[in-house]
This record gives sequence, structure tokens and C-alpha cells, in this order.
Amino acid sequence: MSDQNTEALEPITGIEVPVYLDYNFTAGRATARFLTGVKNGKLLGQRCPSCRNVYIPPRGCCAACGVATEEEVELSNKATVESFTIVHIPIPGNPIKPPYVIANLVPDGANISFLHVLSECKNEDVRIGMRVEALWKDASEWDYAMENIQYFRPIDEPDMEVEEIGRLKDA
Amino acid sequence: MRDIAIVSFVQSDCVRDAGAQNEVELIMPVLRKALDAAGIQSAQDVDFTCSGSCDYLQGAAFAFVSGVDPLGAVPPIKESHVEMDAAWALYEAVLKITMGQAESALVYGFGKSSPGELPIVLSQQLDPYYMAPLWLDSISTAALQARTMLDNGDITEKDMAEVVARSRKNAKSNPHAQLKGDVSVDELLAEPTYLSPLRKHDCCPVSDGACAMVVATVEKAKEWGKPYAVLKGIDHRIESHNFGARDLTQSPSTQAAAKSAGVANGPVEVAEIYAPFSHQEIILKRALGLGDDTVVNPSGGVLAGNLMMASGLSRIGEVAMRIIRGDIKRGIAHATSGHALQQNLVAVLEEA
Amino acid sequence: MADLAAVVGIGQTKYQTKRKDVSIAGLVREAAFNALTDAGLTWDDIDAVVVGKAPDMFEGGIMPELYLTDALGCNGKPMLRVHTAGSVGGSTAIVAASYVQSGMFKRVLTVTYEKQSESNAMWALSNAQPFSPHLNAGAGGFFAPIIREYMRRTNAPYDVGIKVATKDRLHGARNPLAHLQLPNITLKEVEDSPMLWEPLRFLESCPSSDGACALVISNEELAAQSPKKPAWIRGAAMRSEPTMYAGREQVNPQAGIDCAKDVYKQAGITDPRKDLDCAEIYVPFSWYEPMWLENLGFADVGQGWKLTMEGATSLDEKGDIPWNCSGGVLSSNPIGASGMIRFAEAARQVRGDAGDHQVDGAKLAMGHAYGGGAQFFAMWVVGSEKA
Amino acid sequence: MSASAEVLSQAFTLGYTYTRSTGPVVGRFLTALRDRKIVGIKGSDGKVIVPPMEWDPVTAEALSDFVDLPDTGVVKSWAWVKHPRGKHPLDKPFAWAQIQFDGADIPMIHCVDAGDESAMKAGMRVKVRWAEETIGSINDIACFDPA
Repeated sequence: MSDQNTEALEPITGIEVPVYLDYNFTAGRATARFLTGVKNGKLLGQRCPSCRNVYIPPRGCCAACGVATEEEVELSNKATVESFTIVHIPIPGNPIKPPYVIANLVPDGANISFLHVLSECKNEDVRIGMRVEALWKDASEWDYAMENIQYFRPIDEPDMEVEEIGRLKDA
Repeated sequence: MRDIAIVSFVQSDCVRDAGAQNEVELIMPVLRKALDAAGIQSAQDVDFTCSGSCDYLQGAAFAFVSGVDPLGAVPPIKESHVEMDAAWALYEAVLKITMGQAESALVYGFGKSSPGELPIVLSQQLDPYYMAPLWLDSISTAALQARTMLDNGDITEKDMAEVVARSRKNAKSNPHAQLKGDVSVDELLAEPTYLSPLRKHDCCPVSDGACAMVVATVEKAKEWGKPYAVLKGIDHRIESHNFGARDLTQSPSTQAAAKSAGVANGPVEVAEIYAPFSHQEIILKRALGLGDDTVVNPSGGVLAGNLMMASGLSRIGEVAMRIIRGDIKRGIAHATSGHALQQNLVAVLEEA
Repeated sequence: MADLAAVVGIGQTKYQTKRKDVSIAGLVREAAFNALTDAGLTWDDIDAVVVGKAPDMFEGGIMPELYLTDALGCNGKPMLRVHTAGSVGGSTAIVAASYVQSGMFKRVLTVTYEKQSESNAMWALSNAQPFSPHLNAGAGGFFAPIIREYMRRTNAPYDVGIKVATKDRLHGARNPLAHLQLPNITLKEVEDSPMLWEPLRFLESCPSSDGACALVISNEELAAQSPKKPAWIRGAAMRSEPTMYAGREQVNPQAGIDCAKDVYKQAGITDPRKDLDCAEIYVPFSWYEPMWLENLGFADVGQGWKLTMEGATSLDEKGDIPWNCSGGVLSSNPIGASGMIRFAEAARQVRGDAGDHQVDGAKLAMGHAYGGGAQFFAMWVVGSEKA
Repeated sequence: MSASAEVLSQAFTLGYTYTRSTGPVVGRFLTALRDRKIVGIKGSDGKVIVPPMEWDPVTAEALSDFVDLPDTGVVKSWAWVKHPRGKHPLDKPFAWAQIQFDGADIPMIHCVDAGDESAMKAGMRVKVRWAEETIGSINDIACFDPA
């Protein structure tokens, strides 16, 4: 911008076009129920009436069976590492500093994993099958967001057999 | 193309705001009913599935991905998606069936337009350098088109009001319609203009919802033992994106598609026309070559409720269901996309 | 039965970080025009146009095919727009082929593109919606744990991905259209590149490119009049499964297995490693080569990495089944076009028109694309002969 | 209110400032706008198109024959916006119009600041009102004034 006059003589080859659209987003019923649970410090999954698998976060239906899920199941704060990655680049808008661990976590009682941050351990010690628990932020900070869980951290329990991760179902 | 049997069709109610129903929750009920009506269990029981939707309606990329969730696509299915009205998803299914790769197909469309300011959202369908930065909305381009027609003497404001009055009246028998009732032409003309020359009632409402259809080869439909309507012809054409280079008072793309689909090969008892603005129904009626003996938009058309990305397929479904119910023997349906009728599809349906 | 169809024209742009010299339509037009020229045709010879691209938000225009009508000579013709996430380039080619295979059209143009430099869509747009119950860690954050699970299952050595990344860039150096031109790349250079999503390093990930790819597909009669050798479409298949469901196998997705079986059956392939001469497979992250080698039946489950390490997929090492001779997605990635580039490069091989990355005497080749959470698959097999 | 009945709604903005490269034809037009000039292009049939199209809408031929034009023209069609939307170029009632520049054959769409609907009619003459600062954008034309 130092030399406006010189720049003004250059032909236009590129332009900046702001395209900002305003929406009023309403969460789906399943998501709203799940996030309302999270707001109250609870992880609520939904059980498929057909295959009996428990989904978290619930999406309103069991994608395998194509049927609506209604039955709510409160899940444990404990979970198992199904897999993970050590991330060396920052998440936009997230204060956590790299390198940090993002893990696929299966909460006890659920049959599917979700991604969350794993901390309070050396990154190189993280392994598939490791047992962890949710560390919730102070209740005063709870909102309709998974960030209510600050991160998951290891607990002193033996690793789960890989074949069992996400496979355990209640009768 | 070969004859295609339309076996079932279901659409949701047109509602102004579906609130806490997400796409999956909008799709699931209509899918269930369409599959039930065809006597089949899930997407596993058809050879091909195709959907139509638009990410920008509710402002999330990959909206169609969650659309797969209610299909029960385990084991995996043959599936595709068009970023268009689901009438074009049906077209893709017609290709697959005609080439012999599928004997049956599930087609669905869904749209949740309520979260955004739809006419402004649709302004971004326009040329990204010359028009989109002006936020030239979809009602305004239609209003320019209507003005040209009025100035030309092609139509009068009374003609436009008559289209609306008939839509509202016909919609009384359509349980899914959003706007319906008895209203006189004089009452409509007494309303103030909204985006002159258009009055608010000349414009379709914003609606949320979904629709689904099951189609098959005629042989397969017979095997299923369900009544069906026959899709005899379908074609679609697009026109220049430059409004100035088009004659906005005509729809040559509709005319060409109608000719190729075989509209004139028999009497047209019913025509369901996707005209989001009243004057466009008149343009389309002329382009389709329809006379006074054709009943236009007996459902009320999209002036009574417009499910973006599903309305085109709904037009075809409306005609199909009339044939299946035995009300008529032959009808046509039309779908449109883009501003001021840039792209058009025409389908011809007959009794089995 | 489906009518015979063949690729009679192929057009691509040069892939690069930013094509500053063209509009969006200019980019798309360039590939389409190159395809017409390759086929010895003009706009009037085209009966319909099929356009594909990934999310509209990448360039911020809604249903941009409406605006592209004039650039593609489509006024008065049928135009269809496909969007099936990352697999869209492949799906679009398959939909275009079905226009001809149905007997409803004689000759169609299909074009896919992405002008990724118009935005930084991956990050800028991904956090927009409120109430997302998911943590967003980017594409790498999604795929890296799946790769780690593959490594655990197979005990593959740590450097398989490094080998793939190096191999595909050496292939890319033979292809003047490839975005990354790294003729002197070494294994050490890849290994020393910054770690992004462990185990994925910077050089084990695809670039972000501007680019477009187009094909002209015609029926048997018109293919015979084509000035250059046609690539006959011997099989085409698509499969989808949901992103997430309980018990989903993510390392070796069923949709990929089923899709490959379908396309092999159509093409009469019983042993893909033996029967195919080469393959263009969607590998945006290095480790997806060994994973897809197994998923697509080129190797037994658990053995894919051995093919890679033996050099079986390398042109430079004279492997028996070269993969991604063009440099693959690891060398060029205009997302919406990437699948069609795979399909086009497979066709170039069987036309004997692949320049310095030609596999000698290639007669049968496969093009592959996948998208979403490795849940949407599109594949075709093309041959130098009709059957 | 029970937890399951809770409805979660929140406003959000989906957006990005896109960096568009223009190519030679669009770039030429936008450069002219920055210089407060209008340039059109000749179509395959010799008709002058404004803004210049990169390819002919009928023949699909690449176009390159530019024509300088005055910043005055005539309204071919118009629509009156009684209640401008937040993103519209003018924040008071205005007309969208198809405006054919003098010497052009194909009209373009922009807005006219006519004050009142009664001032609008097909055939009326208009003149570009340039933006205070021109940067190479379609918005360098702030609007058209009745002339």
C-alpha cells in the first residue's frame, strides 16, 4: 500500500469478494438432547432399537440400520482409546498448544468412538486400548459444547483388549 | 430411454420452519413411507439411490453426507448425489435403469431453507464477479422478468393474480400445502406490491421439508405387484447465464425439453409446473404448449409451498400419484433451477 | 445391457497452488477445451455436459454450473451437477458415461474442478456451524488414527508412508502437469519434513491445488471416428456407506471392497495385480497406498505394505503394478477434480498417451476415487480394447 | 421444560473473503471500472455485451474484441425494491434494472437510485454514479442516476 499511484496503474487481475451469509441454526433433536446432557455434565448416548448398539454423539438414527434412535443411555466418564494421532499443528480457535493427542474414544457403554483431546500423559505413552476418563471443566463454565470436557486423562486400569473396544453391549 | 415405473411417492408437509428437525430427521419419515408404499424394507432393496440437496441452504458443507444415515446403507449401497433439485437425481436414476445397471431406484430430495435468508442465499448462484457481489436476490431477478412481460403486454397483473388464486384454491385439497384458501383476484390485486411488479403472493413461500420416490423397471414393478405410473419421457436443458442475452419472456429450454420428452405425443390432462413466481407459470404453460384443457398445478404448485431441492421431484410425484390413483391417464411435470428459469426439466407420465 | 462407451478426449490444466491468470470459468473452460481439442471436436459436437466439484463453499458460489453454462458451450443443452464429496471426480465421470451407456446420448463432455486458492476452505469454513458435537481436527486428524490402527494390525515398518510419498513425487516429476515437481526428492527429505498428524508428515500429505480435468465420452460408433485411440470403459461402479456406525471397519472399508469387486466383475478381472497394467488410486495421504492395495485386492490383508516396500508400485523400480504414475493426489490435489484426474490418467495409459509416465504396453488400467470419511467410492476400469 | 424438549438455536455467519483471480476479460472490465470507464465486448454476431462475457453465449467462442462505451444508457426493465435487504447496494428504496449502455446490445443488471417508483419506466435514460473510491469491482458503480 506504500505506493498507491504505481499500484493504480496495474491492471486488475484479482479481487477480494466477501461472501458472508447469516443463518440462524437450530440443532437437530438428537444433537440438542445430547448437548443438553453435556450442559448438565452428562454424556447421553442413544441405543438403536434394532442392533442395540449405543451411539455417541447420537445423530437421530442408527446409520447401519437406518432406524430412528430414541432410547437414551447415560454413559460413563470412562473411555477406551480406540486409536489416536499426535497433532503438531494448532486447531483454529482452540487454545491447546501442539503437539497434543487427539484420540478416538469409546466411552464405556457405547459402541462408537468420538474424537477428543487426551492429556496428562506423555504423548509417546498413549496406546490403543488405554483406559482414560473425562476431566470436566468447572460446572460454572458448562455450555452446550463438548469443550465442557477439558480433556481425557489416563486412569490406572489395565488396557482393554483391542478386539473388545466398542464391541461390548448390554443385553 | 426405456419406460420407468414410478411406484411410490411421498412428500412431507411444507412448513415455514422445521425447527429442531435436522436433515436426517426430515428425510427419515418420507423415506420410510415411500419404501413402505413400494412394499420394500430399505435402500438395500433397490439397486440405486440418488439424492438432491444444496449445502448453502442451511449453511453446512456436505449436507448430503448425513443424508446417507437414514438409508441403512450397511452393507454398502450404490448411491449418488446431485447438487440440484432431486428431479435431476431422478434423471440420474433413469440413466442407470435405462443402461441396465439397475432395476429399481430410490430418489429423494431435501431442503431446510429456513435457517438462512433464502433469496439472499440464492443471490450467490449468480456470476461471482458481475452479479453475486451486488447481492441480486432471486425475487428481484424474477421481478425484472415479470416487468418485461407486463411492459410487452404478454401478461397483465390480473393474469398473475389468477394464477395465485387458483393455486390457493387448489391447495385446499393438498394436505402438505403451506398456503391455501379461497381468495379472489380482486382481493389479491388490492394487496400492495412487495417487489414491484410482484406482490408477496406472486412469490413462493420458504418451506422446509423432503420428498422421496421409488422407481423401477416396469417388469420389476409388476413383480412387486404394486400399481405404478409410467415415466415415458424426461429431458432437461439449460440456457445462458446472461439474463440480457436471454429473452426472459420465453423459456426455450423448457420448450426443447418438452419436445424431446414427448409432451405433444398425447393429451395432457394435468401439468404440475415448478413456477416459483406467478408469471413464470404463464411462461412455462406457453413453452410446454398447454391449452385450456390442461389442469395446471392441481396441488397448488410451489406457490403453495416450495421445498427447495425437492419441489421438482414433488411435481413429478404429484402427477404420478394422480395416475396411480386412477384420476388421470396422462400428465406432465416440470422442474426448474437457477434464477428466472435458467434451467428446466420436463417429464411425461402415463398410466400403465 | 449397457451400450459401449469410450473416452475419446482428455483435457487437463496444469495443476498449481494458484492459477492467478484465469477466472473460475477460465480454469474450467481450459480443461474442457483441451479435451475437445484432444478429441478433434468442437462445442457443437457435444450433446450434454456433466459438471462435478466438491463443496460449493470452496469458491463461494452456489451451484456454479449455472454460471459455467456459457464457458462450456452448454446453452440449450442438458447440464447436470454431481457432488459426492472427495469421490466426486470419479462419480462425475461415471454419471457422464451413463449418459452414453444408456443409449440416450452419443457424446458428452464432463468436467470437474476446484479453484482452492479462492479460499482456505479447509480451515476457514469448517468451524462455522454452532452446536457441533464434534471436535474438529481437520482431515488429517480424522485419517491419522485410522492409519495408526493399520500400522498396529500389520506391524508395518514406520517408513512405508515415506516410501509412498517419495515414489509418487518421483512419478509426478515425469508428469509436466503435476503440481509438485520434486525430481530430486529423497526418503530422508520426506522423513525430515515436519510432522503434522503423527504418523503423517508434511510431505506425506497432498498439496492444495487449482485445476480442472475434462473428458469427452462417446458411443461406439463415434469412438470409431475419433482421431486418437479411444479408452474403452470396461467397468464402472460406485458404493457408499455411512460415515459413522457402530462396528464400522474404517481401515478396510466394506464399500471399497464391494466397489472393487463390482468393477472387476464387469471388466472380467480376477486378479487385479496380474490383470491390470497400472492403476491410478486416490492416495491423499501416503499410508493409503498400502491400505488400498489390500482394500482393492492387489494384496492380501496385512500384506499391502510389502508391495510398496518391494517397489511393486513404482515405475522407477520397474514394479509389476505401478500405482499413480502421474504422481497421484500426493502430487496434485484440486479436490473436486482429483478423482477425475485418476480416471483420466488411467485412460491416458491405455491410449498409450501418458508421455514420460507411460507404462509400456498398458492395455488395462483402473481409476479410483474416494471421499467423505472413506465412505464414498467410485472406480472404473478402462482398456485399449473393447473387451 | 424438560431436557428433551430443549431447542438450541443460534445465529452464525458462514463466510469468507474469497480471493478471486479475474482472468483477462473480467479483469479488463474491472480495470476500466476502477478508471471510471465502461468497456464492453463484441459477441460472435457483433453485438456488444456489457459486462463483457468471456465466451459467446451462442457459439461458445472465446471473445476478445473490446469496445469502449460511455457511462450512460437506457433502462430496459426494472423492479422496485420497497424494502431493501441488509446486503443490497442501497439502503433506501431503489430499482433493480436491466440497463443497456449506449452503444451496447445486451443489457446488464445494476441498481437505479430513482427516489420513487413513479420515476421509473422502461426507456428512461440513466447515467453511472461512480463510487467515491473505485477499486476494480462491480460495486465501483455505486448505482445509476436518472439522466
